[in-house]
Amino acid sequence: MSDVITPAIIQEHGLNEEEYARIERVLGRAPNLLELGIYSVMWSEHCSYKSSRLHLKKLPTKAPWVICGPGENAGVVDIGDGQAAIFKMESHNHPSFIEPYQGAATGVGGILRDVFTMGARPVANMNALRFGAPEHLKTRHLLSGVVAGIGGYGNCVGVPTVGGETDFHPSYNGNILVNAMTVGVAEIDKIFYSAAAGIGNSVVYVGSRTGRDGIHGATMASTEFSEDTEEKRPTVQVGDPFTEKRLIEACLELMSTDAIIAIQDMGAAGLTSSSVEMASKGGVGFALDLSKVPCREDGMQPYEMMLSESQERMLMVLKPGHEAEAQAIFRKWELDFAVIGQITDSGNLSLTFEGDLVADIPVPSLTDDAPIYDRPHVQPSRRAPLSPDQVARPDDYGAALLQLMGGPNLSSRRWIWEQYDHMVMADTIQRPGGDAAVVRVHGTQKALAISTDCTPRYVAADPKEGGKQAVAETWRNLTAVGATPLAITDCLNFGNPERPQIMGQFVGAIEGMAEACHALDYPVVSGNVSLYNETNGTGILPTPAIGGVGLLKNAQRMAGLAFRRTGDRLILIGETKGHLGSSLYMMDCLGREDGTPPPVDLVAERKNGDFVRSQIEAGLLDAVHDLSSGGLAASLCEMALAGNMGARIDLAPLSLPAHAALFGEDQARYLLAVSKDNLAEILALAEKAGIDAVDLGETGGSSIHIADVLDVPLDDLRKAHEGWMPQFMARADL
Amino acid sequence: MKAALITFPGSNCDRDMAVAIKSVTGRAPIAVWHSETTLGDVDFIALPGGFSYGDYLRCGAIAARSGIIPEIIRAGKRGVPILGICNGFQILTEIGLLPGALMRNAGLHFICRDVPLRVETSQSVFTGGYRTGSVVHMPVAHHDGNYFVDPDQQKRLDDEDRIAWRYCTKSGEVTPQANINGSVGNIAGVLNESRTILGMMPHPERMIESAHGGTDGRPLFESALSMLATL
Amino acid sequence: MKARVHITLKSGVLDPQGKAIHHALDSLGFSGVDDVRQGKYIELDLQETDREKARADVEDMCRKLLANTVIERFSIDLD
Amino acid sequence: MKARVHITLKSGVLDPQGKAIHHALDSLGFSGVDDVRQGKYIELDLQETDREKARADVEDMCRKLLANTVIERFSIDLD
Ligand SMILES: Nc1ncnc2c1ncn2[C@@H]1O[C@H](COP(=O)(O)OP(=O)(O)O)[C@@H](O)[C@H]1O
Ligand SMILES: [Mg+2]
Repeated sequence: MSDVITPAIIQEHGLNEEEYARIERVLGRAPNLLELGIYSVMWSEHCSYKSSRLHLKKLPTKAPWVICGPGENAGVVDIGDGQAAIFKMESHNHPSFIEPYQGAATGVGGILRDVFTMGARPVANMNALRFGAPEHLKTRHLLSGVVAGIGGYGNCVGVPTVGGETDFHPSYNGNILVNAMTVGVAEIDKIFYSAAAGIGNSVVYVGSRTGRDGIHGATMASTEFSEDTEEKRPTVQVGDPFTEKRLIEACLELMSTDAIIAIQDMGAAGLTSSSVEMASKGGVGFALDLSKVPCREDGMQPYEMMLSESQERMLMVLKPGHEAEAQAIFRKWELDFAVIGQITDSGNLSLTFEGDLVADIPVPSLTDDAPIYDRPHVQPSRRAPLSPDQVARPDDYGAALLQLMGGPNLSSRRWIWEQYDHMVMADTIQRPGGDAAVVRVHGTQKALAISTDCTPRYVAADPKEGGKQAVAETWRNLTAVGATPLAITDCLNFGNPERPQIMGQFVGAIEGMAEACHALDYPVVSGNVSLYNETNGTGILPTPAIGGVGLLKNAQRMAGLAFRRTGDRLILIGETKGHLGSSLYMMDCLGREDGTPPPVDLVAERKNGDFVRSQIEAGLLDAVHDLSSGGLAASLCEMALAGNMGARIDLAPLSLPAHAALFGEDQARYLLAVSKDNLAEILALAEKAGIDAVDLGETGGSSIHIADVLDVPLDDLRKAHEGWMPQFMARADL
Repeated sequence: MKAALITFPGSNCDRDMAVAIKSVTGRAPIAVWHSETTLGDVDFIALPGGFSYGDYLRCGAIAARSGIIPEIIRAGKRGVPILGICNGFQILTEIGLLPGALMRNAGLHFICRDVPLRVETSQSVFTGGYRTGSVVHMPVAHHDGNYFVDPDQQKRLDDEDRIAWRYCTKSGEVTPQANINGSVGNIAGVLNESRTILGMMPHPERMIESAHGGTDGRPLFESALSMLATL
Repeated sequence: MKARVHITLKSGVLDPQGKAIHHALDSLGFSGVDDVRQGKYIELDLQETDREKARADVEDMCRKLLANTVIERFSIDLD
Repeated sequence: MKARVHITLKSGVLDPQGKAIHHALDSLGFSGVDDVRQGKYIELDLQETDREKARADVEDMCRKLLANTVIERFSIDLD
């Protein structure tokens, strides 16, 4: 175990001097190269959350329906009848920038494993994507590759990809965001955790073989690996969805028996983080014989095996005597199966290779002793609020509407979601394009509603309000289909945390999220942090993507956004103040990104949402849509396009300049279509509940008609709305 | 009536198909694993959609060499009705029970959406519940649905009334614009000579209840299975 | 012994991938391309050392699995 | 002039297709196969008659479109 660890090698492992000194201290000696590699992985930002941990603690994680909050592979919430929804969101930003197809594909594979590891059958995938400016040279290529990769993987494993979001902004030119979310369903008495137990029990490796995939580049430059470079070069991870599909089926089949004590997928930092996490949670040691690890290539060394990020692999601890039973299942599914070690009472991760002890590390030193940083942070200076008369009106309202609805940020994403099989499993009852996707819980009356949301320009303008808004928007989207929001997962994408401004965005966003989660009874049950999304010193817009999950007890009571009946009245719920600061209208039509974002009144949010949900449950609404980017104008158009039916409204009751009334992005609002017969009743109920409700007009006709402001034929609107993305992508079809 | 549902590694519409069969007949099909070598006495065989063997090499190619295939060929020759949907259709062409081949979609993208189909013949166990010339809607979800047969074969299919469905416009015109994937003659599904084997790219099993957005897939199962129920 | 197998579409079979590549090359400004055809290339490492036998084996593999002779033809090169 | 392009995965990159084909050959009873790798084969008909220029063009096409050089390598043969 003698390797010379030079300062250069330490640096290549992403550790600073202080951190290296800390390793020597907790280990009581100098590490060898393999041990250094293991520390570097476990103490990386990705695994240790060293910059974020202090702040993540502020997020509420509990509610009576939460079965398992953050800390396991995914969050678990009770959905009644002995069933649980299990979900998580994760980033694969950097790999997707380097190789969009494989990066996105393996991102989907990874998040699926986090969910089925816990015993859930995955029932829905979502994806939250951010790309650079449309005119940026790489954008088409990246978008086309990412979408193909997500589809290529999800379609093949047979899990419907039911929704997501896609934004364009120049701040992502050099750092796209690819966040993938999976939701699964499990029986509550069949949930599996990762804490290893039982001294002497077998540690079992299943799935694909280990290759030299994704071993972090810098380390490969060290002398140890410089001979024979081409052969030993680390490589990009390639996804194998066919193997993943078999892995899902094999794991679920084994889980239906009584053989498993603990199970953990091998995600980032593969064998290292999975074995350390399992041992650490169980308070035990692991003795692994690396000679037994199934390898794809000849001559693989312990360092490579421990740091490889080969996909489609799992680690399990089996009950004594169940090895043969488990092996038979994995053989049936034609997957590798190998007993690679035992649980020990040493408390150490002890690795042998070809008979030699090659690493011996106290497990707690890898987890509990990892550094935690309270990095300096500053809040951005407060922006000045903008009144409507500080924001130019469009010369031509109709043209502005077409520009917004046919622009990069509001146009239809059909081009994307038609490349995803969003119907496999035959339980998708609200397809992409609505407020939230809805999938039935198979064989029951229930359904899960899922939505991912974030408005990065708000977070940039005011991290705390932006953090609040992201959470509130998912809550509103779930509510708009009639679901009761249960909990969220998150993917916190930010720039370099060593810059106090960026750290300030992070801290502010978390405070805002926490406030919203508290106020809405909507805890965080899982999540992921992705920092250092930055090129040449410019960071991305702060992007705390939120994935919300809600429950519809009776799937037949689901609401949709499409107009269904001519002559329905249109009611706007929530107060309209005409807030234009940081709006999409300003960004897309005026090229401005200033002003404060719309404030989020969480009390109004909850009150208005609960009211809308109760009306959906009572069966009083024909169509429902929440208001967000693009304001009233966007929601009205989307409802009309979905139902292929126009509308005539009058803005006079709002007593605001037309551009503020139409494009303002005040929060906590919904647009409802109700039959004439129910109008009076709903307005009365709203008044009684102290909720703003205004009758604006009615459905019908073949245009969007706004009295004295605009009249745009639905056909033109559809052409603009459906046309942008196919035209944009037409030249990137490969 | 006994239906068999064959599952290959990578099949992923097998459950959907089982649900459809059960919801129409009241009886679940028996599940048959690809490596089995006997089918027993069955009156109906379903090959589900999905990505058998990951669609690696060619869609359906590796599945077509499975242990159960000789049994399926024997049953097919005996006249046992066989329904292959999506990947099942690809497998049926690979084993030669149906003519032609399914290639990469002309637009190269995977396509998932509801499409209008014109019923070309009601003369089969599968299409007996539809009116020839009528337009129905079913979802497609495939990357390789571009049906190819050589011109002679195509003429034979036409002459023998063996084309089950064609991609069409909402009003039932068979036009190049309505041809979502480049298939020759807009063909979405074909029958074998004895009209007992149907391969089709669209997914009727995803259109059997109003929550799916329509029920146009139901008559296919109803007519096939009710005819069989009388057996 | 190494065997290299080329699997290409028979003439008369439309090649959507080749066509799409052709189109993409055009739009990238590569103008002097008359036709593009895409096929598969499979490398096999064989234990067999007898060339005749190896060729016969690989032909058999092509017929039984590697090529779909309804639409494809194959050619085999041995090292 | 005809150009033949072979695009193969770089060594060390996982080849799920090759793996599945290998497995299928095994189960069909072709036992003497040590390894299978799958790649792409593209034939281009070029108007260019100058070999040097043709090669340079095709190299450019490979870099810009035909090959994904993060995981693949290519080789070019000219008639
Ligand atoms: N932003 C966050 N909010 C809440 N929980 C988080 C967040 N980031 C990470 N976590 C939790 O920390 C744990 C470790 O996360 P991660 O390393 O991403 O998981 P994995 O090892 O499965 O990739 C998980 O339980 C995750 O849910
Ligand atoms: Mg995990």
